[in-house]
Amino acid sequence: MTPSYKPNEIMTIAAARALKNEDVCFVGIGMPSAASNLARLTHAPGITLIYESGTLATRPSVLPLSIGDGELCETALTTVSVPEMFRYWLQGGRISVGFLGGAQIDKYANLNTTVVGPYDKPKVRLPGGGGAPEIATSCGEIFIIMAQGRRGFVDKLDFVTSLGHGDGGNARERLGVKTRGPTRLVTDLCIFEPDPETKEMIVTSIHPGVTRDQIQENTGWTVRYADTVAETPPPSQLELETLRELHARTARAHGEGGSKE
Amino acid sequence: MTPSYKPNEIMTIAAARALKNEDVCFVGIGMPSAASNLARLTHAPGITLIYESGTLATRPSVLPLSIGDGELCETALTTVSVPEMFRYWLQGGRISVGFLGGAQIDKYANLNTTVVGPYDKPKVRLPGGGGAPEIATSCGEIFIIMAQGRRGFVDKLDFVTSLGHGDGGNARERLGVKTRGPTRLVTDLCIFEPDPETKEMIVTSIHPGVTRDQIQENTGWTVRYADTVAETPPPSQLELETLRELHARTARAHGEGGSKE
Amino acid sequence: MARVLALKEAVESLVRDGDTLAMEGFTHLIPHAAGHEIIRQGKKHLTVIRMTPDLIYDQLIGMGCVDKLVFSWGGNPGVGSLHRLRDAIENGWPNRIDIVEHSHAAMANAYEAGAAGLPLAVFRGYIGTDLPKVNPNIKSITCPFTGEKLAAIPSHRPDVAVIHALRADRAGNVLLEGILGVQKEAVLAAKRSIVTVEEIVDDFGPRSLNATILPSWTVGAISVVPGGAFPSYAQGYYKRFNAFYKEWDRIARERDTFLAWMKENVLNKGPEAFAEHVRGLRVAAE
Amino acid sequence: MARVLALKEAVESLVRDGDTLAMEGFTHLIPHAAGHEIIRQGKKHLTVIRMTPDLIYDQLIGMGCVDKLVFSWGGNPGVGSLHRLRDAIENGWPNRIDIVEHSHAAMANAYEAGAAGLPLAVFRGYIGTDLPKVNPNIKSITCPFTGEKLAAIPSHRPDVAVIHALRADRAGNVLLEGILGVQKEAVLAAKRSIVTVEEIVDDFGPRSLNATILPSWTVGAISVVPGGAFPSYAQGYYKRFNAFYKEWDRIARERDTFLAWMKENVLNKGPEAFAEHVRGLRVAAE
Repeated sequence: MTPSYKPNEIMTIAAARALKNEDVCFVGIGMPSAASNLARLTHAPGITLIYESGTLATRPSVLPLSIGDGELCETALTTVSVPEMFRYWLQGGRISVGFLGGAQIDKYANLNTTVVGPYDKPKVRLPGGGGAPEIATSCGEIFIIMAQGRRGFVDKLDFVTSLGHGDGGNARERLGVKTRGPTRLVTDLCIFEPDPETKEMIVTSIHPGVTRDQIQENTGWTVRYADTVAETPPPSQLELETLRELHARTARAHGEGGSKE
Repeated sequence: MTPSYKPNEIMTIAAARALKNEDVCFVGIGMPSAASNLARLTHAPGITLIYESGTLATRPSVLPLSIGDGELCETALTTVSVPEMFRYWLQGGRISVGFLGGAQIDKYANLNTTVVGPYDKPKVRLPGGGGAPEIATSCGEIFIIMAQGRRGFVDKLDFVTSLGHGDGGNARERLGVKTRGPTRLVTDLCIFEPDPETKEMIVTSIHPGVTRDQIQENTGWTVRYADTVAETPPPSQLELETLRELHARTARAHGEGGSKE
Repeated sequence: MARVLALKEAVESLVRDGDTLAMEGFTHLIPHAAGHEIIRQGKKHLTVIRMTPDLIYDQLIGMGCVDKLVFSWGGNPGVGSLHRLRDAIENGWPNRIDIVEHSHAAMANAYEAGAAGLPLAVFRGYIGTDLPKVNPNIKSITCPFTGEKLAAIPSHRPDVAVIHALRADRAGNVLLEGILGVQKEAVLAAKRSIVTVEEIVDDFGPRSLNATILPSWTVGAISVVPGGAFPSYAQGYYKRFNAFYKEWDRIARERDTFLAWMKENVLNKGPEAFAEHVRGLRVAAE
Repeated sequence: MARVLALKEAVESLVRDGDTLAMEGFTHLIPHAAGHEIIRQGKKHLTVIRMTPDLIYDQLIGMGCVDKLVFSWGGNPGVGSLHRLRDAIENGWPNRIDIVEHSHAAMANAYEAGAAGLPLAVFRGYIGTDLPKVNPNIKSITCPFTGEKLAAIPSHRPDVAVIHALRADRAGNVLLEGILGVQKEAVLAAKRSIVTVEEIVDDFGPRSLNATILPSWTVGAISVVPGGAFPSYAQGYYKRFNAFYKEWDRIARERDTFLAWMKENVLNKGPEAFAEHVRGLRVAAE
């Protein structure tokens, strides 16, 4: 019998499943961190997790609240300086998968984490790019996790913080970028992957019980679907228990509701 | 009574005297290493010695045979990588005095450690530049130690490995170099310093018992003298004993004749 | 050679109105006590550089010390927005601030290049992003060997860098360990520097042959401020006080709660308050 | 992930005729055993990169493995000339070699840039020297912010890097300590790599939080060769055998004494000879 689960949970679990044991993963805080550590605690025990604070091959027992928690350093193989992290490790092409999220995404998986509204007179000033602009082009491929909704899934970004597939087709190639860019966008409703030709993100798998109408209602462009659309396998008992235990340990360690997602 | 000493000894001692307690000194192997450590063991106990192998603030009890002996690392405050040494420490402008020597020097204290004869068909292939080209321009000032002789003190270099005062005058300034360059050339016969205007190296102090004829005989250009030429104070008992003990310790540690100078 | 000074004296003599100031610390070792001292002394017209402006710059900005911010990620990590930063950018309160926005890679490279004495940093970055449209300091150079166009930005050369470190020795050498961030680079890139430390020890004792150390002659002033990184943490000394990061969201959301908190906890206190803050967070001796 | 291989197998599978090869080690940790294995396998037409060619490249050059040398200081440190290197350059014996000559700063920057995935290294160098006249790869870029002209050279991107390190763990991670040189950069800059180590341990155990480690996934092959750096040294394992550096001057001065020595000590021996070499040089346990 399938256990009951929340949309956030299947989103995290579906992202975790895409990670392989051999991956070297550049992890951001929040859902990417939960997904990466879930993969490590289930099917990918050998996965290498790297946080931009400089911690290489870290194995935290609880999720960090921030990118540079002591736990990450104490469980790491070693910790390098931040300039070294960005030069030798990220720019050096040693990361196979980078995780990104954002406030806004378009159908080519370009992301905005900078401003809503005009840059000089923002309606909402967001945190900014952080590591994302170079993660987006230096990692072998990019996984994006974002809860789906009309505010975030927009027809046109107010600002391009990090490159996805640009204006589609061979846009990355034209910019001289050799990495694959976003290969997977996991939401709380479904999974998108780029169309091989146009590079538009198209739905390839729908989470159990979700309808195409729901997906379209929560997307600011006309959603396209792959010829064959799968149903996302529901979370297994093991996946769900491991994820919930991880969150519970995290909540106990941080003294309250755990890391914000 | 003045103790008796060898020409090499007064050369090393005269070089050591020019170092100050506050100096941060980029040390090469051989006589620079002996002079710097002699300064540290006599009048400049606080001097900071840096070897290009990455050892910062090292305090060897014996002279290293090579630039990267274990002794340098074990007695250092810490040891950094070689790229860091050349980027943050040398190029970063954190070294007050660099020591250089060479196979050939001209009257503007430009040095050749690359080839004797044409580059493509060398008569003698010398080791090459090593750290010298950037030491010559990045350190606050440069001290040069070289035994004097017609083969080394030449009218024209076969190859300029490291910049001294170029073709004289404000040559360094014209090249955009902001450091002082060679401020002192110590030989086994005398001490040269740059003329304030022309930057030609002129004799400012003659070691006891040395004649102007001897100096000219061992120099491939017409030697000029400062208006007032001093006599180099002879080695003190302390200087000589400290230097000889250092060499004796070194010989015992290396199993034979000590470091080559 | 580094001088050991009380924090008040160090800030008085080394931080000047109009300075370009870099306070660094990447989650770990954020120099909060020094930030409070700069606010208490009412420093003005600062250009502040920091990868992750964080609570420390939210406070400086909210108290009107800042004219210009150079940064790459301005949030409360794991919590949400920096409300004082947003209020300054969105509403000009308490004053308008100019912003110079970069990516993390750019900022890290700019510190590295500054420490290396170079005028610019060269890296592969900013491809396909809008940041070069809003930051005229993002330019490029062309590789003379491959023809590749690479990003070029000015190196960071702050007037003064302020960091918190684990400990200093009697000679004034400073030891860093754990998450190192860009602090060593910030100090080496700056003209002047202040390092607050948990303690001064006679000797660092046994340590890695490659320990991360800022030698005495590269440091301006050292001030002993136990707990000086709170609510950030100091590896081996005390843990990060995560609850305060969440609490800050409430404090900083409104101008009046912010000002009241600053008055009570900064203006009317001194650096000695930090030892008290970390009392319950101390970790067992290593 | 790093594979643990016998040195013979590692060199067979990872070093190829015509490769660009970087063997590094700055006085400390010079991979002599691996150099001997490359000679035994008769590798040819190599382009060899190394800051200080040293005895290890004197041997490769004298045995005819090398077509081209990229270097910055070619001497026997503290002793004098490298006679085989000079014989090749001055007399073309056993074959002519091309040389690409740099300064140390340039070479260190070129490795750093290679590790960072960049096509070029930018630094302040070569001012007023004749080296750019004889090395067409020394070019320049102009800083778009200050107008300063800076040196630019191609980064090092060797086909294969070979280094000696202290130890590896069972997972294939490699630990370096002491004088680090450019070895980490050489491995990260290379397409393939071989690391010889003194030993493989179950776990590195307590260490600096910032220990210099090459993670398993950045390393090609690991070969256990105790004493593999001799006559260079391995910090904490054995001392440098200075006497051999002086002895090499005599051995290498003439072609026949050189060839006789190589036959007896390299061609007719294997990597296991190195453990024997360092027997008398072991240092007391730390």
